[in-house]
Amino acid sequence: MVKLDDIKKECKSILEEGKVKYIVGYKRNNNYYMSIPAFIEKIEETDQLIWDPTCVYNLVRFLRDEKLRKERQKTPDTRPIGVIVKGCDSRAINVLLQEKFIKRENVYIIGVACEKSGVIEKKKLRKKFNEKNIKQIEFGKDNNFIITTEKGKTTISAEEILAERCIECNNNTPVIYDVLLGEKVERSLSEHFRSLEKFESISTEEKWNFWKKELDKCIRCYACRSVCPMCYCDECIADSISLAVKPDTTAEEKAQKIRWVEKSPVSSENFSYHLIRALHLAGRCIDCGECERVCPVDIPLRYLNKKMEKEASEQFGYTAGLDPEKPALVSDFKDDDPQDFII
Amino acid sequence: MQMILSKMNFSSWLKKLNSYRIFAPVKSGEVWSYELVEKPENIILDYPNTIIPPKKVLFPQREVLLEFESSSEQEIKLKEVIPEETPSVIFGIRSCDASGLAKLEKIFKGGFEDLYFSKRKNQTILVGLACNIPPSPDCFCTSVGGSPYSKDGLDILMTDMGDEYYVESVTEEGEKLIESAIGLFNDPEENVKKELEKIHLESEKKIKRYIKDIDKISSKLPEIFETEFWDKESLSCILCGICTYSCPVCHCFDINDEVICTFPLKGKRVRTWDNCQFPDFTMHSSGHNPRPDKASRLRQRIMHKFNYFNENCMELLCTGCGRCISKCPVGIDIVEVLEKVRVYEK
Amino acid sequence: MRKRIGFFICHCGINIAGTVDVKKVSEGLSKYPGVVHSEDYIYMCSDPGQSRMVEAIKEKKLDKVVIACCSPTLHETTFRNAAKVAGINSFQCEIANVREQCSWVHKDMKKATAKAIKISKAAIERARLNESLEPISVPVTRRALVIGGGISGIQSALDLANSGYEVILVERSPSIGGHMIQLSETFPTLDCSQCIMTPKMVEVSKHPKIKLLTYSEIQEVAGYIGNFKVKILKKPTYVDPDKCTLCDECTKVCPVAVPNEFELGLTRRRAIYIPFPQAIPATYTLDINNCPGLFPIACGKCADVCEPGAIDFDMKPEILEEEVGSIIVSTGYDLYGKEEMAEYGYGKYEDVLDGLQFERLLSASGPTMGKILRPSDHKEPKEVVFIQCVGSRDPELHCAYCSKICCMYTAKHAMLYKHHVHDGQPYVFYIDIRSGGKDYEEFVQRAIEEDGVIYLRGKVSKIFQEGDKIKVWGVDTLSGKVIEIDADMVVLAMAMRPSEGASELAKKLKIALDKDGFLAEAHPKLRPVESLTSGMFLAGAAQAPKDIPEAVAQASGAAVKAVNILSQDRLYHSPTIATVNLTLCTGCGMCVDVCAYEAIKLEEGKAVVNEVLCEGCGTCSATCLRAAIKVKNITPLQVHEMIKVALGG
Amino acid sequence: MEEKFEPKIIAFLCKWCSSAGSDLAGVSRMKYPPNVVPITVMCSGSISPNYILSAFKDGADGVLVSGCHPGDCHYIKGNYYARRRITLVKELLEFIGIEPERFQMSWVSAAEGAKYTEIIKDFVKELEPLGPQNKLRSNL
Repeated sequence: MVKLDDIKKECKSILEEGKVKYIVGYKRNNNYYMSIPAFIEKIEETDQLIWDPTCVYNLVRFLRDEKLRKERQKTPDTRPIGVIVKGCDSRAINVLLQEKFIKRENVYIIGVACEKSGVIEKKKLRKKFNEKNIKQIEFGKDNNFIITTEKGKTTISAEEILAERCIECNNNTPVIYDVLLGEKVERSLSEHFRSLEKFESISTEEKWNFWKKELDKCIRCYACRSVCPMCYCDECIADSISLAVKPDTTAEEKAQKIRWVEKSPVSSENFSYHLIRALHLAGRCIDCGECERVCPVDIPLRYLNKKMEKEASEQFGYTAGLDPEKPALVSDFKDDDPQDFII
Repeated sequence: MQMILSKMNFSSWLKKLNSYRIFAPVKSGEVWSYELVEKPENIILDYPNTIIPPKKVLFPQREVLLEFESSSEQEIKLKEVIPEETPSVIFGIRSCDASGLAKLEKIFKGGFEDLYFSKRKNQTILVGLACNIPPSPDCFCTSVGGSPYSKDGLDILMTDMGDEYYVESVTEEGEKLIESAIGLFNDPEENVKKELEKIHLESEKKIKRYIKDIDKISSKLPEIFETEFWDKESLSCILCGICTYSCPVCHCFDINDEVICTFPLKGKRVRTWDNCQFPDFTMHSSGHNPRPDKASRLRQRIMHKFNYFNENCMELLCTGCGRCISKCPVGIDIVEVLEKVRVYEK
Repeated sequence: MRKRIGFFICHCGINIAGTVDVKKVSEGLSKYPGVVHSEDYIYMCSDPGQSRMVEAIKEKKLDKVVIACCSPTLHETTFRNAAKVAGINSFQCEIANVREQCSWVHKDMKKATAKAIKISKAAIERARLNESLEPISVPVTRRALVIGGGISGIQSALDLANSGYEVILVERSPSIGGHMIQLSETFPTLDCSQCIMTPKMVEVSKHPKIKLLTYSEIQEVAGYIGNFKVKILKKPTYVDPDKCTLCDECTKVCPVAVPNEFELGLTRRRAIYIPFPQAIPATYTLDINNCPGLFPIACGKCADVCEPGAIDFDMKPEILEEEVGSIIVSTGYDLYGKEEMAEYGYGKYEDVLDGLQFERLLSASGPTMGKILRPSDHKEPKEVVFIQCVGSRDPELHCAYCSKICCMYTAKHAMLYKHHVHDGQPYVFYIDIRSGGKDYEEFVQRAIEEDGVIYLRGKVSKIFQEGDKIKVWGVDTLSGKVIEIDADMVVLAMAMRPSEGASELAKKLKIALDKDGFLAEAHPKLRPVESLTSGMFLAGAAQAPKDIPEAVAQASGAAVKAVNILSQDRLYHSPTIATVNLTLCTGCGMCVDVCAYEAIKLEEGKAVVNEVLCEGCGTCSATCLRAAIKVKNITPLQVHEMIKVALGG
Repeated sequence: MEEKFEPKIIAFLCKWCSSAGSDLAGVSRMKYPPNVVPITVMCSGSISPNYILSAFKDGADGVLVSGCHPGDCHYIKGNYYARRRITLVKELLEFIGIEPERFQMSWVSAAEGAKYTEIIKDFVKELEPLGPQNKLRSNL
């Protein structure tokens, strides 16, 4: 099991050596059992760091902010930033490297192996506990979680409240890192795409009714794309106005922005937005589950991306974020890619 | 008018209101939201709070302002679209959200009257439900001039008394609504009134979150405008729209022409919610963005709520509903941010 | 500014008007926004039709025209030229295909008319957003590079040089000549191969327009049609050809003996050697891989005996940078090797030879001075078995293709053997005889009828040595008899395959390979000498197995294709190419990966399109997640608008 | 009398093979229903998923994407990229409950006028019983 002290020790030492500008990690939310992202600049702040099953965030998202910040600064501090990553998160770094969005030297990767565990899913937790009473959730021994409430400590099998993506995960160890904490543990709690079965086995109309109901809820707060480490475009093609304008952009160019998706949260636009997003994440989504977690209206967004991940894997033998040197899913092909559906 | 309504009679009251469109919290999955209710007897008022406040009924996320069509290049036909005239009742509004609607009324009806908002507002009766237990651990209405049983903005306030509701009319419209089914109501006895007071007082005590010295904070905000305070506080912000879309008083909007067909031109001018956290919100046509980063956007949200609006309207643009705290994907806590403002030293 | 669009619909006699109500279409579109002129005419492509269009453009000051007519493959150029005459940019003319894709395939006039209107509107929407463009022009470097100095390369080089263009001929071995110079006599005329080849080689060496670089290899190729930049590695020969007098003293003192490549291992050569007496350039080469050592000098005897002091151990590899406008690739072939053909005892039994080795035995300048003698005991073989299709036409184990020339050279071998050994008996095992070609069939018949070659239809099942005989077991499938021959020698007609290193070279040149590893032509019928990369052409057996006349013909063809380019002052390229919106581009490089023409590069984190290399296919634009790259005049916005009108109404 | 449902189809055809094949159908005077409006693009590789979604949004009842057979792409390999991209779009559309019949892809060479004709005939036949496509149609 990864020891919090090891994480703190590593963070202290790289801050001491001045190797990194700051470290993005996890700390406790003062009023809540959940963690929140922590931006650690000073050595003494490392004591705030935590590592527990509430460390759901994919902190790779914040590399984009750092890049933007650096672009705005006249004489930026070019040292890398440290980031604590789980297995899934580390693959996001690989995708960003593959797409040349970041350079390897821009980031110091502190890999933390999930080993036999993972992070919680609040929805599952709520079914078992009154959230208000929870004080703390910790990793226990033997793949258990220890939950502290007002009444004391309860041990619960991790699988009961583990996020579905963690149950289906087969990349529980970071694939890219400067330092790896914890051990590489092979584990398989479930088949990788098992949760999709319930969506694939139903009839076309049932599928439609399900997704229509879900996507009609969307309020287009764009939390899904805002939290996504892959959604780093300055201007999303779902935006109805052109963001990437410069003083010399002509009116004609601005007018040529295509409105693939209107801002109105109506069914057709919601579908357009989410379908385009799923297609844009095909071969890039690393299933960190953040989009689904942050959705305020509980749209099961992860399944759209998971479906693309499945087809990439089963039809094209491609898994996102394993090798930054290889071409992306859609910028590559094999002569014998399946084509049964083509007339 | 103060009356007692047995819970058994609640649905009968609603049935009597068949000339109104009725909106009430509806649960879908784990998410509650205000929806048009077809069968009023299905309404359950025992709910925490909705994700999206009832502002969406009066100020819908999408509003068609006008339709345009052009069959030739010389001529463009415009058709104004005005909200329908259908009286509505919104049931189960929490006091915080009701005071939010009152604030929105100041914005949309004070000075310049927004026809779309006011048309809807004028024909909508707001029936509130006092919070005996705070719907969220993040509630802080008492810190921003509200209370769990505030009547501000309401036409009627209901309080859950166990087997019955204590129903108080606040306005004439509210009174009429009770009178339309007066047979279902009883006069309250004195001990019930005392019981009500007790419930109200206790509910106030159950609110855990508190902002100290809110007035000082409000006036301190301009002093720290140009500090790195905002950089630090906004580090984890991802610039989504949850905090503002779920806010009962955030009211910024965007106007777009939704073109259905370019040639011949046909489309609608549409108003949709917009959001000061989105990068395109303040984007100028030149490419210049006066709020270029997260820090300036978080600052704007706080400044607008706790300083600008206060300066202009002598009240805060926050009702303490706690939604932005509960729903923030990265745990940004407005109460904590304000506390940090309070203790911040340059 | 508002666009002024003119719309014209052609009746095409009754071809369009028979199914599409052209009046209705033209009337309907006359009210369409932007359309200020709409008319129908019986034959738009006729002279009067074109003049109507030209006049309308001038009179009504049209800035765009759309013609609803036949497929753009037929008259797009016609109308675009007419538009140009009328004074508007040719790209402001769009075609709506209402004949092939509408009137001809439908019967219901009402529906066909409605569809014609949609197609026309879509074309108008496309035209509305078309940019005015001029062809992209680039200067041409008027020199050519020929890679490979066999007969094909020599022919191409001479043709180009004789047309007045400078040529760089690069050959990786120490001498040009290729396989043809190894041959004895050539079918079907039996003229002496060396006699007809040597003059050509000499012509190359003497030609003022040809720069010959032997013992050299292509290192890097950059650029594009008309303007290639090539890096050539010139390996050191350690012998100054100007000083060398060909006295041959050096070979006498060289202590090393290695198999002689030219004689296919039938003899040995020294580490310092001349490949063959007629080699061009006529000079010696010190084979550094087999020399006892130069760094430090381990032996140095050759330099000691070299009176003119031609041997220079300090010679260094040189990298030459050349600019050329066109490239011809003629890298030839190799024979299938011993590793693959162990089943016939090749490489195991000394008297089992391949075709080229047998050529050397037949050659008057060969190791046996033209006598047919067994390598094992130098006796004259009395019974020789020739086996065809060794490795060819064998999709299970070897090559699926036919090597094409083996039927003919086997007949030649058998015939020449008989000429040398009058009492000998040649046998030929064959699958069938392919003798298509001028005088080829007669040649084979002559072998059978006049020279008594015994042709056995069937495959050989086993070859093994017994005493000094090589036993050949097989079946004659015509008679059904089992055949056993006690042969003195066996000659295998080995399959031809692309020469070693051809695939690496193809990669450098960005030329595609076919499934067998030969260089792929642009079109098997209509563009057989062009590669898929513009400006690069193919000649000889590098593209597919072929015989000398075919190789020479293709080489001349390739030379003319190269002249097509070199004779231009400037090259013109379609301007409908990809452009990058630098603000949107994040430099992810996905467009770079998908571009089949390597037309996109990342420069300072942004995609940059080489406008000459780009063919405008648009695969990059569909791949780009940020919509940062699009092809001019078929942009996503245009398609977006076209979709809308194609579905509306 | 109720009017017969006439499905609207958008066919994205590559210029060199499928559009030429469709031309050949015309030259050979083959007949197919007029429900399809062709949009010719340079290469099947240039067909963005946005085009397909856009066509459905604008009311297409069916969308066809057609390119050169594998190995025959005029632009060497554009159709291979198209094949991958379109596979993903197809899988996603089916996953969310769009009838699989509504979105099809074909390889049609310049010589396959007859094949193009058959594809369109079959497509229209398959779409007729499904009725109008309203799922993704714009409801702005």
